Amino acid sequence: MLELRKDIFADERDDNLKEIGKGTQRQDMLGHITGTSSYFGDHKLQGMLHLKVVRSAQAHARLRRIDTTEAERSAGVRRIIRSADVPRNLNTLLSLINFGKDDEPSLAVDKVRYKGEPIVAIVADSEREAFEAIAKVRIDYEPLPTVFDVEEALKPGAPVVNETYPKNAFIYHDVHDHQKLRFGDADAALATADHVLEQRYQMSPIEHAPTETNGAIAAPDTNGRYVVYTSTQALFFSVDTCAKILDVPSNTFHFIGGTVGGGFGGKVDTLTEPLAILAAMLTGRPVRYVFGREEEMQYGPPRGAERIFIKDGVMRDGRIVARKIRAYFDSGAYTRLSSYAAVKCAAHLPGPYTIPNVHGDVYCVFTNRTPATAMRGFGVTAMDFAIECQMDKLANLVGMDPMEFRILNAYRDGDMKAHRREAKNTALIECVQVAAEKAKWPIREEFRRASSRKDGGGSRAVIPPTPADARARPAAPVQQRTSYDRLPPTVTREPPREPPPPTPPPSSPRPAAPSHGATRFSSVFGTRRR
Amino acid sequence: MTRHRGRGMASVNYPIGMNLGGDPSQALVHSNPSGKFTVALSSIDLGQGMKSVTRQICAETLGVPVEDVYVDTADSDTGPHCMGSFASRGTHRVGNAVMAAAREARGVMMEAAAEELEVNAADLETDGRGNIHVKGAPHRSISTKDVAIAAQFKQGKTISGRGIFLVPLSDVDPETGEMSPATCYAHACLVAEVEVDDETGEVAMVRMDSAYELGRALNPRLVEQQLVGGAWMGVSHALYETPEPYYPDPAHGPRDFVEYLMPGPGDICPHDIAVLERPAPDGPFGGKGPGEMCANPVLPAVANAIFNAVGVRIDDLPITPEKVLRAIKSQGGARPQARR
Amino acid sequence: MSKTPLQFRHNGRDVAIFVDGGTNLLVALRELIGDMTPKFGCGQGGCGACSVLIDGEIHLSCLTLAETAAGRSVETLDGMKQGPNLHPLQRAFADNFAAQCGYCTPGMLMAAKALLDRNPQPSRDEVVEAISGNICRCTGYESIINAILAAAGGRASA
Amino acid sequence: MAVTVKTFTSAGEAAGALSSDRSARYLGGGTLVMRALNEGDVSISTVIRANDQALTRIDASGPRVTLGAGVTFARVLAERDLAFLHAPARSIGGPAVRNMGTVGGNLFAQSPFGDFTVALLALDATVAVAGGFGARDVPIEEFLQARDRQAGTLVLSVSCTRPASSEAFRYRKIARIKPKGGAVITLAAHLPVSGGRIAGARIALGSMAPTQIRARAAERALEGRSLDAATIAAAASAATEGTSPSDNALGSAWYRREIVGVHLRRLLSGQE
Repeated sequence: MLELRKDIFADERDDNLKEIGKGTQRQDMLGHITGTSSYFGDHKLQGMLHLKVVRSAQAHARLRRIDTTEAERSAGVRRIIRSADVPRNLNTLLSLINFGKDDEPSLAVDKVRYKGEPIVAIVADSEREAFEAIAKVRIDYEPLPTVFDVEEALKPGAPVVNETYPKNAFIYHDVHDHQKLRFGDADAALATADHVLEQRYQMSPIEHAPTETNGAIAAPDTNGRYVVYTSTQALFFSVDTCAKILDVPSNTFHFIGGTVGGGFGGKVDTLTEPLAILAAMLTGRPVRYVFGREEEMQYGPPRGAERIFIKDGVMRDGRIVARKIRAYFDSGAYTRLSSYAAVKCAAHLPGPYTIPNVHGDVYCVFTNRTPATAMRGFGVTAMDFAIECQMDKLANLVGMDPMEFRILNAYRDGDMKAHRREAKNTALIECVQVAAEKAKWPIREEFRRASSRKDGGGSRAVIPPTPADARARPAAPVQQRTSYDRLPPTVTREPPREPPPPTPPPSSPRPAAPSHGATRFSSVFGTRRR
Repeated sequence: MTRHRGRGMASVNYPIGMNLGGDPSQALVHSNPSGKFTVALSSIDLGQGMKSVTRQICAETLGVPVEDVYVDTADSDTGPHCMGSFASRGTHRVGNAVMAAAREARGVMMEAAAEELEVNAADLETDGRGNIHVKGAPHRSISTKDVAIAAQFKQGKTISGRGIFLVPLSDVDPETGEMSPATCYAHACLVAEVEVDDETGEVAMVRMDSAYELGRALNPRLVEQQLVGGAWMGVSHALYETPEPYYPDPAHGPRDFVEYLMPGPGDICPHDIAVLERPAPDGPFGGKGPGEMCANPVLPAVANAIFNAVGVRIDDLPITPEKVLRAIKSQGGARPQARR
Repeated sequence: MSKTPLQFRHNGRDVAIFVDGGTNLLVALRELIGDMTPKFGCGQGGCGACSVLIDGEIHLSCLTLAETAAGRSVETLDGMKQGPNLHPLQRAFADNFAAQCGYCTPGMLMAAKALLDRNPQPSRDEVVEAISGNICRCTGYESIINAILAAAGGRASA
Repeated sequence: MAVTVKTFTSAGEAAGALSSDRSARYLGGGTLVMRALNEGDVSISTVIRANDQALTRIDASGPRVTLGAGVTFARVLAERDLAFLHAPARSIGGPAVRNMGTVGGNLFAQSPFGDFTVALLALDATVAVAGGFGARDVPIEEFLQARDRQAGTLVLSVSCTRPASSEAFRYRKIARIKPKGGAVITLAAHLPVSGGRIAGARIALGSMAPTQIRARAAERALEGRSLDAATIAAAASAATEGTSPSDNALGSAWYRREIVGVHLRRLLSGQE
């Protein structure tokens, strides 16, 4: 049952709109209830071939020999695609926005890094014939030591999962093996806190489990182009990823999608489109590549697991004075999107609370498992689990009601957040108050009277003195090319609204002007905005 | 007594959109000669309601009935660029792009209407029912259809608009993490009540009460779909699902919907939801986006409720009966905490 | 390659096709007849997206050898509308916003129809049982259960 | 190479075809064989079917009940005389799976499936099979022990004796998902009572060993006693004896050992 609390924040809204705010029927409802909504798999093309991949049986192994002789002679086989057939067989998804290094082949070359990694693709007249050919592919593996635990993976001497990142950690800003967040002096505050609580949390991997599995149908179209029906969640991401991998201009493709049977983040990685298009190019026929359910569950990317350590300092009156967090994202064998999730996670610290001293280190770690990707709440869900369990424990520790404890520490308009931006448009306190009311959970009058719009800012708006890490300053990051054509970045630097911190952090390295060819970003994150 | 009830809560916020590549989305809006509008997008509707919410945004901005707008999604030949449907960005980013495009189209439409009515465009307003009239003089009116016909066949104007929304990239400081990760945040607080069987470790959901603040609720029915379904997924993440049940040991991964555990229709519990609306200054009509965050408070709220019920802290997800039972046994039995 | 002739009734119309050995009914319906309303969700019998009625009983078309449908009556969502009018279940699903991505909807509607055809006044538990073989990843089931109950209630009062 | 489907009018002919072709599988309700084909099991190249009406016959009028191997769970549920088997039949799948899945097929279903077979094991069922050498009756325990080698065997029917009362036969499937899910464990108990004392108790467990097994130690604890709290406790504490559960996606071996006694106690004492 849903109740709209129009009474709250009413002064910030004009509720006299004609269409906005109405419970209008979904545009797609009629299609859904009549079964006429068109998903990628609902396109039936004449002479369609079926693509299946041979997946690694090993979690980490060198590929000594791949023998497809017998498979090539198998009935109904039209084409066997090997790694050498892929024009640019190395990519990383976020290379399109210039973040990270190419680290993942479409088909494994000399090594497999997770169980289920695609090695060879079979294109056959029927799925059955593709399966029969798969059974005839002989692969000679030389098993390599594996690592499945994120902390083990970071230890010296751990097996190297992905040679692009030889220390099994994504490299941030070309210098750090983790993303840092520094705000105030957490260690000093922990030393003076009444209570210190350090805990470990573990979020499991999660499979998106959309009812429609990942897939694509690619077919030669008129004028030398290819039409691609796809389940992608990100159409141009997929278009441009395919253009890069297949080394053709992006307008070679006409992608059609738009109605997708659930995604939850699991249909961003563009896993089926490049091979389906390549197969259509190599055979001149329509080709369908769709994941089976077991493939979707085990070899389609999950939300990566996260391990989180939190150390908090809290005073007897319930004020949290320091929060120190170390988090490890299990990216699996390749980067995909976990690199960004770690940054998003760092920005999320310390949760929706105003804590004067925050210290975060977030790692994106490589292990010999299915590469992880985005999923609903990416970078935040696990951290919220850890933080909110920790909050419950802290409330217990100081003998406070957990609702009141949240309100006491909640961020409010005008507060300085740990990523050094002013909090605005906050509403945590009101959510706690209303949830308490709905659940008939009594809270005291002073907490019922609290407001996100009151008592913020002032001393809470100050960026506290922040000691620099002992480590020496790194050199300027190396620039990478972007695969998009862009206008030169307009560097707009507004003066910070708040007074600068007493010990300002060294400013980020500025890039050199673009010297040739495609425009460059000012850093891996692009044009700076203050 | 082997079954114990407990309540727990959690509160969260959630950033809307990504801080990558400017996170842009584009939209094109145009009218046909009958005054009906098409929104061309490359954005994807995964079920979240992208087509429907952008349709309402477009109709509101143009000042026409929602029935006069159709949203066409995800064709790379006709839809302009969009980063994609993820990061709770659809309503905010795509919605803003649609709003900008619709605003431009509305400008042309009003100019065309002004020419027909021989007035200044600034003196016109839409009635939301398909007519444009002179402010304060409803009888001096023209239908959007007649405007479209005039624009197309007489005036030589295209009633169309382009829109893009982009949040300039914010660099991340390598040493401090200073950045602008998002321009607005949604909020939530959720109370979960559970029942724990102290002999088997099984946890059953009893009820949930929640408050979600997500900017303006552009379509409350769509919001309800997201919040109810999202909280269900939160329960699933909390208690049931994972492709690696023995993580970090990769063994025994589920292969089908029997082995991959998700709450069934018999596992759901009543969920009372309050929606708060603090409009985002830069959101389309103040909208933020409920997509992802609605699952997030459920996980810790359930964990905290289990502690309240039997006194054990399970810090590893999912909270399987096995983990609960091991914890209860290692502390020598259930220790119910003060009832809340 | 030899193909087997197969005739059955599809939404009240006789159809004749030739199938490869081992072809399942889902593939036959989608690829040979062109009825795209039953969906592939798993091929394992775990999701119910491919549910159809065979002689009025709910079956998983992905686990049905196409040949076993010979001479029988197969109903899919494509045949649910009553002429130009929506079936009461379809209307109830819309009214209750019981679809999001829509991919499970065809199977859900068939499971619901199988229930209401035999039990026009089901209890909530009976509705829950009737859809227990159908996975929905979006809605959390509540709106679907409410829609089926509403359709039953509406039918009773009509 | 496509799959060849061979349809016979007699079970005997089907059995002959099945036993002579290593790549042949008998198609019952389809929930096992069609799934295997869909998932690319190329070891199956022949599918055998039989239209023999004997395979779908139910004989439930007398004290000895016989179910043709092709009887679906939906048909078991529709048969008032089979009320004692309704709980196990209802515990399987959703309605579609019950319309398809068969009593015979369930004998071959591996954990986490095969719940109906747990009930049959507790009821000391007899499995009638036809192989290359004609038909014979096999005690269900023996059948299950040799199940991995039964691929070429066609099950014709299953029979068991009707329990004396509804109290005398109890069944419970422990699943994580409601109302339907894969079994963490499955329990069935046949408790014939003679003169107020249990005589010939049979407890069967699913997911506590590679196949469905009997909990013999628990049976011994019940034998010759009345079903009081002390007896139930003794049986419950003996429930794990002789079991060898495994870890799987639904639960660990440790967890199964921990809860089997709890659930057996609840089953025997009639608790939820």
